[in-house]
Amino acid sequence: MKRQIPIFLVFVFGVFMVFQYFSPHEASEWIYKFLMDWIYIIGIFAMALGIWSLIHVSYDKIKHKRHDWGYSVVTLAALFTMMFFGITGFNENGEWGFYFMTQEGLTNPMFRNFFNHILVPIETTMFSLLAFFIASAAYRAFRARNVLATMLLVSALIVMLRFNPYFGDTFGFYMNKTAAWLLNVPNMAAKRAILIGIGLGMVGTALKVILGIERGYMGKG
Amino acid sequence: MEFGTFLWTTLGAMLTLAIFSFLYKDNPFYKFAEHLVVGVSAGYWAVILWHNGLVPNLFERLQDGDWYLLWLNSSRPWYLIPALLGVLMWTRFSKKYAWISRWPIAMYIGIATGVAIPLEMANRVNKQLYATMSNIHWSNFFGSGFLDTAAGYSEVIVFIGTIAGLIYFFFSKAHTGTFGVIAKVGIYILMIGFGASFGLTVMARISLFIQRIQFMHEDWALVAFDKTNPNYSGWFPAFFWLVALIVIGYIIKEFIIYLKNKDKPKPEKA
Amino acid sequence: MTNKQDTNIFNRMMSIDRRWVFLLLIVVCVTAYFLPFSVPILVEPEVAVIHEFIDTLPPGSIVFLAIDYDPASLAELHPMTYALLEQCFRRNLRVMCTALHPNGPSMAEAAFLAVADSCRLDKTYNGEFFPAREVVNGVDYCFLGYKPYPALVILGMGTNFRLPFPSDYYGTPLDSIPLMKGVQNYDQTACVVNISGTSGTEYWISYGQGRFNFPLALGVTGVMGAEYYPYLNSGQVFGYMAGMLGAAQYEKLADNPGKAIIAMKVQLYAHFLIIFFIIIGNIGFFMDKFKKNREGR
Amino acid sequence: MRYIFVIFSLVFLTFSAGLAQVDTLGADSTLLNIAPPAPISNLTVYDKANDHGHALILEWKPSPDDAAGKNTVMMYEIYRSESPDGPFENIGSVPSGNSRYDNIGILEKEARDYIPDNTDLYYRVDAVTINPEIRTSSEIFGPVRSYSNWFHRGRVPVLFAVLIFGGLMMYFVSVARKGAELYVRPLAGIAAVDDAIGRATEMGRPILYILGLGTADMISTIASFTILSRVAKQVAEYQTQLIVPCYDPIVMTVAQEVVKSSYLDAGHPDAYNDDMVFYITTNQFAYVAAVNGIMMRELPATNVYMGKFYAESLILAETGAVAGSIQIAGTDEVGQLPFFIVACDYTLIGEELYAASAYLGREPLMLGSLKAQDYAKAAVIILSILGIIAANFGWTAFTNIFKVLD
Repeated sequence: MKRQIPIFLVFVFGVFMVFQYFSPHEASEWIYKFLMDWIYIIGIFAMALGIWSLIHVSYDKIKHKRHDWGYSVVTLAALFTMMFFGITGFNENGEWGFYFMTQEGLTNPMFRNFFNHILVPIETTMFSLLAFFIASAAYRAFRARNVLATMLLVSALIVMLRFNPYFGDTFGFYMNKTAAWLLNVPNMAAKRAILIGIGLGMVGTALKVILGIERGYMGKG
Repeated sequence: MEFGTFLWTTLGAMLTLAIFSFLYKDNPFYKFAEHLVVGVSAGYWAVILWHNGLVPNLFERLQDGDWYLLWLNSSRPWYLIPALLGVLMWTRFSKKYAWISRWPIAMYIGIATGVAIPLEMANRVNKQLYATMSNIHWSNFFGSGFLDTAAGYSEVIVFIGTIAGLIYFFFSKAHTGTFGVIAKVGIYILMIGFGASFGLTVMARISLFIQRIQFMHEDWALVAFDKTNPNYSGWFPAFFWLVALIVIGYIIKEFIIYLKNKDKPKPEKA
Repeated sequence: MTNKQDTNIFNRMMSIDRRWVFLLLIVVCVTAYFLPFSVPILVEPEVAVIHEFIDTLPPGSIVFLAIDYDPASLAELHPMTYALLEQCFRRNLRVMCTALHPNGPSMAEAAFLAVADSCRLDKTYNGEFFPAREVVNGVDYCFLGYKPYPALVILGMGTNFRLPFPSDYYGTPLDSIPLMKGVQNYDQTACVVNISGTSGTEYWISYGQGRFNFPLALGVTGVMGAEYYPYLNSGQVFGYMAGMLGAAQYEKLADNPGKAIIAMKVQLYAHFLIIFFIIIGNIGFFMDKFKKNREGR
Repeated sequence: MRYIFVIFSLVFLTFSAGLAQVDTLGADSTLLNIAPPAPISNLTVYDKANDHGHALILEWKPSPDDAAGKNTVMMYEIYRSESPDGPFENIGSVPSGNSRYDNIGILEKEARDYIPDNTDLYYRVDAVTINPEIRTSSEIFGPVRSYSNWFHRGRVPVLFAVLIFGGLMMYFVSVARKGAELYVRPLAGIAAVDDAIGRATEMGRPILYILGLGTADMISTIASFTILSRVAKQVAEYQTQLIVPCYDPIVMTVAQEVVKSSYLDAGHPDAYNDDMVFYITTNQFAYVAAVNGIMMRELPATNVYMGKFYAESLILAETGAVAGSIQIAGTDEVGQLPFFIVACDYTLIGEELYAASAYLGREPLMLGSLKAQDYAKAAVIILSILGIIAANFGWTAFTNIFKVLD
């Protein structure tokens, strides 16, 4: 029972959605939108599980005084502070209070400050680490070990040199042209081949899931 | 700029430096920034999902109902179904009834896979297949100039490359003989394509770092010494130097540790 | 890593600690950002033609500037606007400007203020001396501001600027603005330059250039670069700048180095550094292999 | 692109019509004296095909004064009524130069743009000059009705593709079930997974499994669950430690379930606890910051990245390399493949990710589906060769069979 009902549900909903795609009728679209709302709402309810997991793991660390437990206090404090600011704020009359059903929390100045001066700088800086990692990855991996690695290396080098002004006009022009060609021709072919492959792989996997052949996601390997 | 805003910017600048310090090694500054951002972002996301997700998508749809009738008298009572399924997810908090949470998950996955089958087939297979059936510009076969993207031969190469790439992905046939040769061409094309897109991305990634330099320079360092600022006071540069001191102090500390350990044999990295 | 004490130079070249790569990259980027040296920039003809066109306009001609971007694409597009505006004012051209993107007006205003500031100084561009001058709103430029529904605004301006914009952004009626005297529609402007980070460019091409046949030049973001390039070949657009590269080229042509050239400087040397490391790694790899082969025999 | 833009402008013009007229063109227009333009001709209105109803399409021949003749037409205004005698309501406008208007209604009855289905409707198009008072109306077209369609004809090729592929799949699975030996060529990345788990055991270090940034409704994440179930089973058998930090709460819930039953199947249910699979945060770079920290502190022997990855792919893979882990990646995100290939030891490219679960399980049923995918690829290759020949000989009848309409 515990395993059959879920498999049956996957089958029923899956098959319905497959055929829904081919019917643009108003009724069919209404059901589609309604089911999409289900997914969305289930996802939001699951957020409670996520937050609980975060709290639980951090609390466990603090309770057992595991290595670096002090930082978990930072996480929990930041989490609760952010949630507190998110549901409190000032309404139009400047009155402070808890606002669950209206969006005063989102305009709470502290909520904005945490977002703009903690979340955004860290996010963008994490992102900018890529400048360094792309350099170290290139240094480490772009060795002409074999034909395949050489091709990867040469085509990356050509594209990286495409706007180099020291080559002079003539050579620079050819470099630029070659780079543009590499990006539009072999890159295009590679993408198309991978996309078709992925498409079939996806449909194959999805069909296996719906037909109950593939049950790994339910923990039945 | 007001002093309060400058303090917040200073915090942003410190956190920026803390993240960059990870490039050297894992350290207390990075750990602090990391744990802070995890908490802040999880809290932010929870709040956003509440205000922009649950309230408009569920509560407002049921709000004309009464709680003691379980909202059954609202104008759209069918929205109680997803709410019920969402609550079923919470059976995971109990060990005994955790298995019930498989039902909403099964529906979730059923809907998702069902939507994906025709959609992915259409977008990734049918449309790409139709795109390969294009007219080759025979009149412009040799193109104009050097490596012309619009020339006929480039289109032929795209076509052959696509076929060869697909052949590379065959699972049930060994890559031997003619088949192996074509598959080899396929993987070569893939690698050239990957190399090109790697090379292209470098510029965008360096730009991200330039933007961080700009932030530290224009939005923070320049502001700290901007005497034309009507709110300027000695505290502005003081906070700049405080951060600078922390950075220099950390560098000196690490350097001393480095000098101490220099002569000791390095521990073998496993 | 396999040999404990294998420390010949080639082996070292192959296994430089990545922290040296990081440190050098920081040093190179920060130095290139702050040091005032210049790098050559390859100028493409589609950018040069815009500069050439504006440079050869008789003084007093009107350049119509359409600013359709917001802070998100400011980094790439502001340098274009700045260089172009400065060139126009130094050449004593007049500028009309619209911002058909809701967040455009603040972008346009910032550009006018900054360039007017810069014009108060004596400067030499491309060896030509330009004395300081005061740029006056209403005489040297006219900022019409924002109106919704770009297609209709662009079409309306083809009949008369006064239809969609009875008054300018600051509320002055167009008829009392000196610049607008005798200016009816696109016929009195020399060209339109659309600097855009949105699909608003489509409107300028199909409703503007397509209907009223004025010379149109585009400045777009790097992401949009490939999308609008075909219009250059079809002749609908006479000049084209895309992304930071295009902006740097224009700054180079105008001899007015700004943020785009700084960014390109950083880009160029960062790329060189990465390529340098790749080459070092490969030299190490090949020499090491060569040496091992010899020893093996 | 152009069409998207045209449709876009049409849609927003629909909303704006009444307003735009007053807002943008109201100034001093009474001063303009223009001769009325010639009307449009050949107005036809028909139901939009393959749709949910509540939508009609208007087409007409532009006024002779549109960009030619007197060149006075600024725009066309569209009017609709439920009776030929009116009253006609202005429902939208398009700039001159257009000869088509898609009158797409809103599905809710209360909305202003609601168009009733199965009801007689009448349309009129006005050619309007710069002075909105000077205009010429066309003849009234009608009655016309809008319908909702039960079947989308433009999607027939997709239906066939799905049915044929599904059929192939069923066939090969049943062949496999009967016990036929199916050959699959070895994949380096797959073999590496087994070795990696052994290596982790020897070193006494954990295995880090990253499900990526996908949500549980993405097929790549579902494929990753299956791979996780195989990996977890082996990990449980070897009694190695497993760390699964998650980006999405539902992904976390499913992953917990997957790992738990894998431990059960391996006969070590007691070795499982819920904190092996935990949630971090649903924010790309905050998640990456935390995973980077885990990598540098726990020093996992092996990092497995399977699923959907975006810009963080290289940050994760490079940090993993610093930590000295063996790294195996697989994603269907084409843009990120180069970075995984460069920074990881083994990479499953695109479709190989979906094949991985079949490979790891080595169950005949799963291998059957690989065979079906191969046949489908062969069909795609043959059809595209036939198609390109047909296209170049102008046999559009053949290529049109494969065209999908939205």
